[in-house]
Amino acid sequence: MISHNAGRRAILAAGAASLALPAIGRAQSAPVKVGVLLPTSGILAYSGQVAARGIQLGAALGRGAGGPAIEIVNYDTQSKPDTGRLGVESLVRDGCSVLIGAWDSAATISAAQACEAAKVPIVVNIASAPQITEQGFTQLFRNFTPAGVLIRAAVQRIKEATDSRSPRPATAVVLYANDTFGNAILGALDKIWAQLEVPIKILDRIGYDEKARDLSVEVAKARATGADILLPITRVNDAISIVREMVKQKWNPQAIMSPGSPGPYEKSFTDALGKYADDYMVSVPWYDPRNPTTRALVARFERENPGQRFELNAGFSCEAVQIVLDALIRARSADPAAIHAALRTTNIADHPMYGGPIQFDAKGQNNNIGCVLLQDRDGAPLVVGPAEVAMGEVRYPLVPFDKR
Amino acid sequence: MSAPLLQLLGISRRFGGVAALDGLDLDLPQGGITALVGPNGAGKTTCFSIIAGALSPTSGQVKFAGETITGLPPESVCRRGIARTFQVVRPMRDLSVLENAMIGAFGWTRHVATARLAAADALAMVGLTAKANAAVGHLTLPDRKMLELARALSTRPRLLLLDEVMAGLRPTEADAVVAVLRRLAAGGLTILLVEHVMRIVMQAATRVVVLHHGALIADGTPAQVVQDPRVIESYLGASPTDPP
Amino acid sequence: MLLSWLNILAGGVLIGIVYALIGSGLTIMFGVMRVVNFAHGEMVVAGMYMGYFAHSLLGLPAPLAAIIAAVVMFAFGYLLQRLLVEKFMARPQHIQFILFIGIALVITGLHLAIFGPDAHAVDGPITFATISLGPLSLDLVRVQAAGGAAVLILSLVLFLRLAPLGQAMRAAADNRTGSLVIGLNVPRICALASGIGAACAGAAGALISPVFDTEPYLGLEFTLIAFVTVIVGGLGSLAGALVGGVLIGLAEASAALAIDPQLKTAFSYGLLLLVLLLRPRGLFGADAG
Amino acid sequence: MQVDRRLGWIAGAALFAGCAIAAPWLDGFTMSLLTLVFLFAWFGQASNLAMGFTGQLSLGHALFAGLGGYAVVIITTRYGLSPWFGLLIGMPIAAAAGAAIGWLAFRFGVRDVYFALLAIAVAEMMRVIFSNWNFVGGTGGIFLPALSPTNEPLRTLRGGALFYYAAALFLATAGTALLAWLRGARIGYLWRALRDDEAAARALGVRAPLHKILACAISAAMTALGGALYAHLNGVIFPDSMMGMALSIQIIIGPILGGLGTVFGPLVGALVVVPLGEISGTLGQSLGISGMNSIGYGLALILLIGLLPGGLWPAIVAGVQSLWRRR
Repeated sequence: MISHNAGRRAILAAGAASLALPAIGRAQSAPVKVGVLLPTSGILAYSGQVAARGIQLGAALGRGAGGPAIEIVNYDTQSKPDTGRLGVESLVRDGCSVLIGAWDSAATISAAQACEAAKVPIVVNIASAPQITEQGFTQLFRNFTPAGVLIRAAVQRIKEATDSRSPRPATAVVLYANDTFGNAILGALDKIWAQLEVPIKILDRIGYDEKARDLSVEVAKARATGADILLPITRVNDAISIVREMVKQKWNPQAIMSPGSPGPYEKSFTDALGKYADDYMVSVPWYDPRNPTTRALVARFERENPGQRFELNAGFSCEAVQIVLDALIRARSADPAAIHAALRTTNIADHPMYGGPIQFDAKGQNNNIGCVLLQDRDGAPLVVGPAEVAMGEVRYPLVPFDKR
Repeated sequence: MSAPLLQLLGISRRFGGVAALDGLDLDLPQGGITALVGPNGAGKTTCFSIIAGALSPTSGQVKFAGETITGLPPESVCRRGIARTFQVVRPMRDLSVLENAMIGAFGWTRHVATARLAAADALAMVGLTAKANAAVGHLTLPDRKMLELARALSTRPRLLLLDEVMAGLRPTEADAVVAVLRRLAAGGLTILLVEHVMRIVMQAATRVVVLHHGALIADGTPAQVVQDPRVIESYLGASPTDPP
Repeated sequence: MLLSWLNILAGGVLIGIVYALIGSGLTIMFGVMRVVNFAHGEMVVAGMYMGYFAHSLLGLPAPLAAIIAAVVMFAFGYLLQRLLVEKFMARPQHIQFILFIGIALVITGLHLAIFGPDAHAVDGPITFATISLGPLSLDLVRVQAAGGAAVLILSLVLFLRLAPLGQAMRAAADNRTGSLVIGLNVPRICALASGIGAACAGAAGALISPVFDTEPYLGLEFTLIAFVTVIVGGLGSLAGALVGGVLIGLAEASAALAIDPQLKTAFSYGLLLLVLLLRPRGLFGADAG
Repeated sequence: MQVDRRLGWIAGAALFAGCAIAAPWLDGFTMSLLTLVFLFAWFGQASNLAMGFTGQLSLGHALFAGLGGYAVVIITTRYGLSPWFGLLIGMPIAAAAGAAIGWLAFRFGVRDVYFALLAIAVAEMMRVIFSNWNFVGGTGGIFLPALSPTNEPLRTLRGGALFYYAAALFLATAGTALLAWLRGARIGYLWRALRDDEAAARALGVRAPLHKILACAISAAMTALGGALYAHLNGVIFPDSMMGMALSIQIIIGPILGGLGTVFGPLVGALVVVPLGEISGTLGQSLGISGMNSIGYGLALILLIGLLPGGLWPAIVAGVQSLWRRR
């Protein structure tokens, strides 16, 4: 439950507004169907299911706050690229007037094309390929940072965190997963590193096959560069392998700072690595830990989903539901065109994820998403930057693995 | 008679250390039915496979109509006019009887209709017309043997290599095949056949060539060969006077 | 530099021995049954789950878990053959392919449904421990996995050479119709082979569960690794599987080190291609006359 | 044989004509599903040609789909040229790749399982190479720009759902007709003879290397054409999704289930397999068990091949035949 202190917060505001609008008040008419496309099975099932829990939470919050009545209709993309289009058609046939999805960039593009034809808006909860909002889609709204923007913020965080350190790091090495995501991040990293004039020299960029199960060689190569800090761009499994190899190879750089990639904030990472997970840093979009509404929401999520951590997949999915609810209230109708028009003028100041108000530009991109610096501390991620949301200080340099 | 149609010059073939053929020389003139006989392991099938291009000889040369064909792949050998049948029948199961017989005709025609006519002719020659549209799975063994023959004929060969085409047939059935072969030979086709049953050899062949341990030990008319003491010793056993 | 080379190559050999165990399972099934198990990788993953749970619930080390996994997977493989695969033995290869794709999908689906999509990582000090061997510093979990795999391969070889049942299996592998004639119970021998094949996969899975994290969708990768291993060594040959596994482990490690880590899988496929072309039946395969 | 063909023509003509006429009344979902059905029927016909007609079990067909898809996408997005030109380049490249694999296999006597693995090895190597090749976008893939409002589908080979539906329907019809024609043509006979018994066929003068390589090349070029449409349909191309094992397997399941070597098998197979994937997805979704789709799909595959030895199409033919006789 959300405390009454949060009454001014958007979700409750949404509830109040809905009471004033009998047209879609929940007792008065059939619920609006909201279609959700996520890869809840197949190779991306892990992230897809975390996102699905975020959607459930968002819907539950809306219900609890007396928001407009909605019915969530799920579609499993099975992690296949060609199901995005099929999923949209299926959901539209089932009467959905607005969609949320689709987590991975391939299914999102495929879905966006069908949305374009069906004239049904889609709120992209997660998908980072910059191209998604550059293809000229009119029905697509993305409340997630494209790789370039994410990395600009991430590099900013890294620069802040290393600027006044002693010893001051002079060199870095990149270890990156050579997949769609890793490549997008790496491409942006090089550009922005130069633009922001980070005074740290990147010595080498070592890619590895995304399917590699064994990263000993890669870590040995990275270690051999003698770099002061390691910049890993990973998924969660490879992040775990990298730390294990570092422990075994007794490599203690001054810091491990991941520019905007999954892994270190996930529960399986901290569970698998225990004390060796600590001090690993990552800059990612994250929830605002100083916002009491958000804190209540996080607590509720972790209570309702034992053993799960509220992270950005859940957070942005939850927020996507909030965006849809907000649009439904203002649209006063279940008509996709009206919802589309309402989404265009979205302006939500108070929302769980750190950043400015949620607004979409002409391309459907929200440019106000913030980025924090997380550092694992005692088996959980702690926000250590920027100052306005930090809950603790950066620990630098990292405690050598053999001294833990 | 002019230059021989087929010439084997010093053909040897070794499998590991064993010589299946050891310096075999053989001339086959145009026309007639020649039987290649010999005990098991004498190298008859090896000899066929080398002529047909399925095997390469370790040394020696094969000449056909004056051209060296040693080492050519089987399809090229066939396209030059040598057709063979297999000891174990190998029909194509997915094709009907007529379609099986058409395959050989595609070596010389590109037209399906022409091939169909040629296949029908070949089937008629071996008496399979009635079963042209049957599935090969339903054929009896004699019929399959005839199909094997018809397929070879549809390639329009100048030389036909028949590997035990009458094995497993009853005497009356075998006689019918002999009649077919005689008719073909009379039409100018040269036939070289491997055969075990001496009765058939005597009946069908105009010439008999005897192989033993990969070498030629006798060559002559059937009557001459059965009197040859080396043949009697190595192959026919102790009683040459008995009709086999 | 030389030392790191040595370390990495040694790591390649260690993981190669585990690949060899995975490959042995595939090769035995092919040798006896003439069936290509496209669900082999999924059976490895099943073993990985057993290894993970044996560790996290019972605190068992991987080699003990491997024994449990081998027993369970043996029963699975045996029953699978008797109840299902047996009916497909005489069917064409492409039909058997679909059968095993179906089996693989069911196993993967069960893993996802039961254990969820999360990666299960064995935790605890053992995953960080190394042992020093002269100048080499090797991961304890890898040494343990390779050691376990080597023991299992060796016992398998002894079984096939010495035990009457093993000899019967070899006879059946050499000549199927022949062994029918001399009165061997071929269906039972096939079921045994299937059981042993699955047991090898399961045991290998349990052994590597502390090395690689367990997730439902690893199957296809392991199947491909098993194929590469076995084809390089020669389908149907145990010695071939061993050599193939070690070669692949070495090739991947040295390619990653000397050329580019991202291309290491391309190298093992390159090796496969080379072997296929130069020795189509593999390094140790019987030449098909 | 006769029933097979007559039934096939009637059913095929009715299906294709029906689907063409029904287009304006189809809802978006059915149309999208049928689009995939027809696209995979085309892929299925392509692999049927190599696998069913010539007997070469290829598990690497995604390579050709990828080559076709990449050629068209690169030609249009990088060079701004016509996608038709892309096809003109992509199909011969795929054909050459297919021919090269066929030649290698023939030259070195790689057959059966070994041929399947040769194809996998080449496809996987190319996938890794494409993943690391910046010119083709690496693993980042290539995204297609949104269509302009004045888009002419026949010029850009892209369009709305109806365009893809029509294109896939055209391919499926053309593919089925092509295979029907090839089956009765000289080369079809030669392919089937080679498949049934290569040594016997060669002894009858069938030029095995030429015809096998030709089959690989034609099959590859067909797959490349399908790949181009698939890439356009998805709006994006990645090495993983277009060259991976998953697609290779997906391509060959349909024709095998439908009845390998038959003209209508791949079509029937696609009609069953594609909706089956969708139904099993819905099943998993409605039960709330996320692995259920995979379990359902796998069980259905096992059941279908267990119960119908020759595939769906021969079973349908046999069924109709027995009904016929009973009357």
